[in-house]
Amino acid sequence: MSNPKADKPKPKVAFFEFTDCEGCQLQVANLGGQLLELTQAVDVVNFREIMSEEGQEYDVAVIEGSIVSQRDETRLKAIAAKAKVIVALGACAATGGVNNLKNLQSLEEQKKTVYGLVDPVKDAFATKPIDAVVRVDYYIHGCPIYGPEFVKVMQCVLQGKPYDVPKYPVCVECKQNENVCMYDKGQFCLGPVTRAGCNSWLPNNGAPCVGCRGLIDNPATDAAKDILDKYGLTVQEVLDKFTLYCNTQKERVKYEKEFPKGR
Amino acid sequence: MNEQTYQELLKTSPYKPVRGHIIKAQQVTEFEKLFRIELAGQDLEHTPGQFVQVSLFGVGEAPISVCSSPTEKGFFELTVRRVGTLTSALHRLAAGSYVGIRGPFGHGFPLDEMKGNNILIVAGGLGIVPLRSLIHYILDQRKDFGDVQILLGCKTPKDMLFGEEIEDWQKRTDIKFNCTVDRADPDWKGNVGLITSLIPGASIEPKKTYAVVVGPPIMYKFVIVELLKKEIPTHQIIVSLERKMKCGLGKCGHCQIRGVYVCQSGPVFTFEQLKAMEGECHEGECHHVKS
Amino acid sequence: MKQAIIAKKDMPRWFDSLKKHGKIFGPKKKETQFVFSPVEEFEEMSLVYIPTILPPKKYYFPQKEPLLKFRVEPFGTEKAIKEFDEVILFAVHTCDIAGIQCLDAVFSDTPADPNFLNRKEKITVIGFECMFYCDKYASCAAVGNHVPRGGYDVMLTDIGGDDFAMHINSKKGEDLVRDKSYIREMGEQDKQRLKKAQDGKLKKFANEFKGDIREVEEAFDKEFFSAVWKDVGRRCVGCTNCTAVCPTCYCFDITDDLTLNMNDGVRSRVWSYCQMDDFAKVATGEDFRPGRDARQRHRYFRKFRYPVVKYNKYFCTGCGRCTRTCMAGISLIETVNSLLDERRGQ
Amino acid sequence: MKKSSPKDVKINVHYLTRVEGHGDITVDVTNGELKDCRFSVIESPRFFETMLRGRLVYEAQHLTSRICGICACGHSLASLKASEKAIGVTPHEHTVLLRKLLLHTEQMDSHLLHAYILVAPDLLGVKSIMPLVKTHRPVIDRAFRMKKLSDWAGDVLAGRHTHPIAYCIGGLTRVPEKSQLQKLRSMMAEARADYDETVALFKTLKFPDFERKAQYVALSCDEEYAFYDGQINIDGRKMVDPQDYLTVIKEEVRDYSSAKFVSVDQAPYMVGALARFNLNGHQLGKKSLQIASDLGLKRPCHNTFMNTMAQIVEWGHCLEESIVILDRLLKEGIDEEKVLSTMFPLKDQWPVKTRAGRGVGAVEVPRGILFHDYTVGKDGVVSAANCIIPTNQNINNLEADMRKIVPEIVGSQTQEEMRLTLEMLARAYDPCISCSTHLLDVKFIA
Ligand SMILES: Cc1cc2nc3c(=O)[nH]c(=O)nc-3n(C[C@H](O)[C@H](O)[C@H](O)COP(=O)(O)OP(=O)(O)OC[C@H]3O[C@@H](n4cnc5c(N)ncnc54)[C@H](O)[C@@H]3O)c2cc1C
Ligand code: SF4
Ligand code: SF4
Ligand code: SF4
Repeated sequence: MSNPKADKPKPKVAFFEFTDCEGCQLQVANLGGQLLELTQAVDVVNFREIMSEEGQEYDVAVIEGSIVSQRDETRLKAIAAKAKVIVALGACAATGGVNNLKNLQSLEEQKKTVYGLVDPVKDAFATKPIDAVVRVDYYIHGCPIYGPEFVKVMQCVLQGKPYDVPKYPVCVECKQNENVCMYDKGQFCLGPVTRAGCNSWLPNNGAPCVGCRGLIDNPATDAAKDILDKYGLTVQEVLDKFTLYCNTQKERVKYEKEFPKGR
Repeated sequence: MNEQTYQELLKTSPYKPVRGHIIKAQQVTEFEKLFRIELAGQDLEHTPGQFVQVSLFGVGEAPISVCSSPTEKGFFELTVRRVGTLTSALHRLAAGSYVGIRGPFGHGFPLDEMKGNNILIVAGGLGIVPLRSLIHYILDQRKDFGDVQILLGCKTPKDMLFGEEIEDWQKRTDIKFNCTVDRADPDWKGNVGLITSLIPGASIEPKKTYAVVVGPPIMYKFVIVELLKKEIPTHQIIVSLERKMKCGLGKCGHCQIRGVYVCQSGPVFTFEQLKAMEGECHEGECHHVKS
Repeated sequence: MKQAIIAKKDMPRWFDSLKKHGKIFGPKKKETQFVFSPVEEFEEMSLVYIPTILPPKKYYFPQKEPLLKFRVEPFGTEKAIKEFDEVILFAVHTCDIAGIQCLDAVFSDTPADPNFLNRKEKITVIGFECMFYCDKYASCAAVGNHVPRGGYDVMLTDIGGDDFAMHINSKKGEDLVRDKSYIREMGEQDKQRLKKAQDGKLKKFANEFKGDIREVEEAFDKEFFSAVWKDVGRRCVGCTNCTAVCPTCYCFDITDDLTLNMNDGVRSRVWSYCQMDDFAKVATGEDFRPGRDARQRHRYFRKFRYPVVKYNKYFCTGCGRCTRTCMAGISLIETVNSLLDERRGQ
Repeated sequence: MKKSSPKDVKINVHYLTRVEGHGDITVDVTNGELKDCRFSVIESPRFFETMLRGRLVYEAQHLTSRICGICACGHSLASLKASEKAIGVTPHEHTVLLRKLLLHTEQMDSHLLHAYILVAPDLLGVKSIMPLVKTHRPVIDRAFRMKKLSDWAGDVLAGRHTHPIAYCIGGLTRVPEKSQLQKLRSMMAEARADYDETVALFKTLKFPDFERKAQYVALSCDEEYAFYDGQINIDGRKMVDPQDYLTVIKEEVRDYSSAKFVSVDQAPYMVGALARFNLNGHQLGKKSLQIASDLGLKRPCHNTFMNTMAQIVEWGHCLEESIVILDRLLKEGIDEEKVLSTMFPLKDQWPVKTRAGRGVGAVEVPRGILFHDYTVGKDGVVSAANCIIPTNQNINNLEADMRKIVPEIVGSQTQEEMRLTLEMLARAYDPCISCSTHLLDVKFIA
């Protein structure tokens, strides 16, 4: 197929990872042929998981992982200073992801239980999503990210247009996929309050949504309570699931409004 | 529908835009850009008040009012305010580029009824855009209409669109023109204040006057009160509404107000029609005060 | 042949003979529920089923339908679908057939929608009459959709014993039964059996609402500002499921997908629902239908009021899906009844 | 190029590339004497084990698969085994087969990534696969094709390979469709051709000569070449029940690295494909044994670089084993009733009266033996957790290898060549550093 844009200068894309499992980058590497096609339009100058070349110049920085130490923070700021566009790749970068769970406990105590008297991680601090440190232009939510969404976002980056993270809940995709609702199976699912975009990955596979993409902007306040009653659930049970992912300060405020403790 | 036209219909697509060639692109304010567009060898044949769906492939589509008059042949014009994805992408285009055009859609201003009557035009902010089409039309067919008054309001003098044309209108003797800004700057010599303040002073023959009001939702509430005070009949007060739109074909549902699809039945409505939409109008467009 | 008889044991045989007319889709069990899916063997289907998760609407108006192929540079467009597939829908309930008729009214209305019409041209509907209520959520009798009222090519009715009655309602339907030795014209005795079966069925069905449909219609006309909507809105979580599963919801959004060469792409329409948070929100941030109460009211009015004025049709088919799917337990029958209560209380 | 002085060598590799995670190599040779030689993990810790404390055991699998995106399935399975052992759940044999199948496909996925995308560029003298796209397109296409197979297998079996969805305590949340399994079966059969080509390619590649006898540790069992189940085989010397792993495996913290250093009998040891091959190689099929010898791999092999070759042998073995399992599942038909289970059951849906207990799950993941160790209370809440990750177990051995190889190459290689050799050595272990920082031993004070 002819591509009249082939001769335009290609934007340089660099991947960087902080504290995470690198599963999101693997999702990118797994795009395989699609990734190769994408490299017709962009130059990947830094992707440490699969290449040794290190480009010093880049336009787009794709950042994976949470910020958990001074060292991370300094490095991220340096990266951001060079990049024109910053993409948060995956839950760890976008919201803090499961790394937030550690914020529920005292860091000092955790270090002590883990390393004893030796402290090889002196500059560690509470988990932060990257937008607590630098500006973010594009968010790719999910733990892990959904490959097709990555492609879409990269296309938006190339077009210079914003990417609209779906504002509707996972149920929308779930119903379009004709899944039997988890609630019909007597299970509790966070689909109704979680932002869509993953093609209802978990319910498609028989597991309830755990909210890895974060809460929708405007979750219903009173209604949720009715539902809890209907399924005989306690607020604590719901909170437990929320805290798997929705735990950055930002998200926390939202859900504490929803489910104030001790109600 | 007979069988033959039905078979033809099956082969068409109302979603297929035609190619529009931008022959002029002019930044008119910081946020607004004017485009003059040519369709290959044909006129748009719209009524003032109608809109087109402008699309850029790979970006999307948005409804934009035509701001030139059908009396101007060979091209039509759009004024686009940069607010989101598509409008920003449009702003990056220069003369020579192509856009997709569908339409015109909707009902425009009821020109036939308006002819022979006095016209009061009240424009707030971006509302001047669809009204410019009407104004051009009236000026081109001046003898078909009675007295014509134009009241224009905007936030600051910098936001004023079509400055040169406005100077023209001010100079003309066959129309009355008056404008006001919410906040003046040092060079401003005209009125300062809300547009509603211009209405009480206007001389209006209610039974013979069609008032055409276009502006942000909140403006309707106050302007219409003033017009009602002047005893203009509700079916002679005309407004144009903004709603989210996707298809322009009365199907996609986004623009619906109660049972009415704005893209098909509107965007131009009389205040009388508006009142029937009570409860789903916005910010008192229809004057319903929520009980 | 207008009315015919086929023995139940011959159904698989007939089913196999249909394969040459198109791809067959029918109700199949999925965990605790049912979905319309491709069927290879007659036995895969569950003929007696409660309404499927999504209605057969998805074959007329798919979740994501390509409308247009485009090329950015040089500017170019092309129809996205050149040839639509022949499809046979097997065992469609009368309520869902009514749903298809509602969509037909909308998409045939000027400006007509060629995508819908093209699909309709290629779809053959074999209906299946319910002889008893699916469950307590159905309200088909209130709107008269518990009995066949057209819109199908063939209708199957279980007349007891070993036979199904067939009502052949179109040329397409005739093609399906022509020259089948095992399908015979209905005799007098068979007609008696059919009547008996249908009479027996009618005893089981009754208006599910507190008042008749005219009263419901009037309640909707008058009760736009009713407190019922506040209550429904308070309970709704905004999951959108009620609109997602409804056979007569047809709102959509339009999106562009580019291929990776960033130059070619497809413009498609995707389902969109009035219960979504940004459904009526515009670029400047203005939301023209904020509040779950207004959104729920809008949903109900699009079933019981607006289309009645416009198309003279109820757009609630009584299938009960919205109630079945609502995790907040919002029931259509209860909502309509509360509205009637309000009306009567005045 | 100027040869490096044999007297002074300083190598500092920050952010070792083409490994998953961050590791630094430091070598200091002053006056011909090896002063310092270390491999430090500089990735910030994630404290997974402390995160687990206080959570329901049903969430453990979901959380711990997030330790590592590359061997997420392995973490899931180790976690499930530990959880089930702790609360007393025995999965149905079809569940076990499906788990083995998933584990096999993960070995394939990870080994392939390592061999083709991470190691092959070294051997072909380029920095990454990107240049190979132009020069060796068929190789790259084949790699992607084979990668896609294991990837897709993950989709079919678990919904996805990174952070698998469908595997939970007691079974699966949904059973893979028969037609999908059939398709997988035929794709696997077709993949044999690609595998043969792969073997042919790697046969031509030359690995550095190096010899150091290490202690090898892997799971072993009588029935098969162990991945999912077995006893801990300590270098052929003794067998230890995984539940008692702490009696043989010791951890230590060093202040330059956020990963702990692990030893057996006060000495470093190696885990992973080469260790498995050395200890269990006799249980490989005939074909795999033939391939091993074609690749120049003879038991016991003491050349760490050959780990990649062992991975290639295992790829073929896993492929064949997967086909066997698929055939069985297709023949018997998965017993849905026995296999289906719930991911996050509400309290009244818990499968058995959850008992309190401690369970250790040991699984062979691509990089070696992985331990998850949970203590669960009667309320189903995890009160203590420990995970030992293969890379951690290998770091000690890697340092030992470096101490041996540096003096051997100091005279003959330039500093740049030495740097590359050391990087290659580190990469031979296929180190997964993002995991290794999650190795934490937690004793909770109640
Ligand atoms: C009848 C009518 C006439 C209009 N005339 C003009 C005009 O002459 N000049 C002008 O600048 N603007 C006009 N608008 C507003 C213009 O349509 C929106 O500003 C535009 O759609 C924003 O699109 P976007 O992609 O930049 O924003 P985004 O926020 O990215 O919007 C995404 C999509 O949502 C829909 N949408 C968002 N906002 C609106 C909206 N206000 N109205 C309708 N659809 C919306 C569109 O389909 C749009 O493509 C008119 C709107 C209507 C309804
Ligand atoms: S399973 Fe979850 S995501 Fe799907 S419809 Fe039910 S609540 Fe929504
Ligand atoms: S299904 Fe129920 S909760 Fe969901 S949007 Fe509809 S009414 Fe609201
Ligand atoms: S409103 Fe509910 S009962 Fe009526 S047709 Fe729609 S889904 Fe069925």
